[in-house]
Amino acid sequence: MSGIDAVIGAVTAVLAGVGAFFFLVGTLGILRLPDFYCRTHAATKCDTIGAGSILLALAIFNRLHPESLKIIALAALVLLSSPTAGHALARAAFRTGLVPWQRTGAKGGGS
Amino acid sequence: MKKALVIVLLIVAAVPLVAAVAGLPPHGSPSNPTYTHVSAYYLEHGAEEAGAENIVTDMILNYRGFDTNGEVTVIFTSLAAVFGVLLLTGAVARKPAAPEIPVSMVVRFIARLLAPFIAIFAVYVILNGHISPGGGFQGGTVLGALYITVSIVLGRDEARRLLPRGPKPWLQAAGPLTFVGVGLLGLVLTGYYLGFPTTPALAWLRTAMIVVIEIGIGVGGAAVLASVYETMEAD
Amino acid sequence: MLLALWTNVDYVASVVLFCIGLYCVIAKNNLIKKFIGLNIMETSVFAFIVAMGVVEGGTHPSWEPAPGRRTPTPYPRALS
Amino acid sequence: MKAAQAGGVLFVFWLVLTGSFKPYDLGVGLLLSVLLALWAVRSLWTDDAPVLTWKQALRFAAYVPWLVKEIIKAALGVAEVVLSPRMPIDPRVIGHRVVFKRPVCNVALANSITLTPGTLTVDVDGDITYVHCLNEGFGDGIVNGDMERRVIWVFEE
Repeated sequence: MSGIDAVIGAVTAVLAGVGAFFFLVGTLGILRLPDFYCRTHAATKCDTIGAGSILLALAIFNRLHPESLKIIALAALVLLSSPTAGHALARAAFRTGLVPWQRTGAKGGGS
Repeated sequence: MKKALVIVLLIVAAVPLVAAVAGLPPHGSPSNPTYTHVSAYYLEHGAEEAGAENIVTDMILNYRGFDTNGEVTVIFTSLAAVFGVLLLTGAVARKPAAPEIPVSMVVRFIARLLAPFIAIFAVYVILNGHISPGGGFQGGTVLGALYITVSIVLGRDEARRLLPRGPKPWLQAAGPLTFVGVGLLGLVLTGYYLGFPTTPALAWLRTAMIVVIEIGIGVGGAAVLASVYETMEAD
Repeated sequence: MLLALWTNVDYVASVVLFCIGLYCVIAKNNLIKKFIGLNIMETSVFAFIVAMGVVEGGTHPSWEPAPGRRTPTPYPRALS
Repeated sequence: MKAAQAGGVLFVFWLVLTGSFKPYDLGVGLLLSVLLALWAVRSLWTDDAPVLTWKQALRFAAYVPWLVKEIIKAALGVAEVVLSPRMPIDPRVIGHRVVFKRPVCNVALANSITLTPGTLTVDVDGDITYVHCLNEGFGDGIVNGDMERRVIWVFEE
């Protein structure tokens, strides 16, 4: 019994740690990346994976309680809505004519 | 110069706060005054006495009912204030509309996909406020946000159908109205405004009163949010 | 003094958060950043209120009528 | 038929939320899911409903783990980019042209691209999907058509 407890605790801790790491990366990305589009990358994507793994950790921590199902539904919601929000942000910027930053000296490239 | 001023201001604000925090009773100990006086009573008697399993709901709607009654009225008043401000200032100065960008098909698709789920979740939050965390205020906000989403994604006309002109004023006032209605019911039953019957035989009635108030707050809050958005958008 | 601060480190954290918000409000020129600062201040107040309700080893007040439950009073206070 | 499917899904969602089988809860859930399913079919999905056959649902269930694997792989790549002091980024916008039969495919492709770190859908204009990549390497999976083939496999066959 306690063996299972230990395994569940360890898995929870690892997943939560991974989630926290990706949140950290996302925040650093917002601070370091050069322009709006790149920052949107950092803000939306690292949130998805960070929140996803933390929610998974919580679901495992609860075992097969009905609450776990709710948490998984929440994770599905994040997987659906977060990219949509990121896309909406980026599209609004794109349609209003914000030009993406390019590394100076880039050889034409792109579009 | 400005920086120094800011730092001085911050220190002036922080020092009294930190001193006050240091003087507070130790964090988390069960002998804190916050834990021993009122809330001990609530925790012990709330579930039987007030009609909801969730003690927080008990406090909001039963023990502290008068305050919440006023609060619900405030929500309605905010709507009146928005109308007033818009009537005084906004209605005349109509800017040329910015070039309309159609909603992205991805956003349209996902919003339409999620809308029924959001609605069912909002109703769940409202109806289960007496058992689990949640309640009318929270669920009403979700419903209002759903209305705003639908009105952005499907257009104003489709959203208008969800909030028809006829019952609209009644829905906007639903919060205060149900609260007063339940309060008057309590007046008839017990002789006190917002008095909840205390006999164990009427426990179901207490729960029913709480649920009715929650539904009223939820519907009223959602209607107010929706119509504030509608007014601002039409402007 | 320092010991008292350490036992109340949760409250100190909310004070720090409050000061960060205050700094944003008075030092930034951008209105949106000011607004974010205001929001941080608000959050710090909520954190403080919730921290006051914590009891060692307590559970959420709405479930399981067990003896060691957290204080329910702060939550309605946050609503007001 | 569409309404029955939507109502079933909504009712299952309600059961997950409440987790109780008391007749009162079941009744409220049933009423709600019928009403919302009618609403969804009548006014939300007048044109093309996102109905899945059983086969497509199973394939979707197989698609999600692959997507999660891709997300994790790409997230590690982004973490490396962000954390490295030199920041080897070279952002660019690429247009990718795919012809799908159903709009659900466009949406699935756009959201899969956005979910995968390092790539971000900035616009969907007819058949063309504009993608902003942090780096040339991140865009490879899109340009070589891997993701698009999987989306077609899930939703169109």
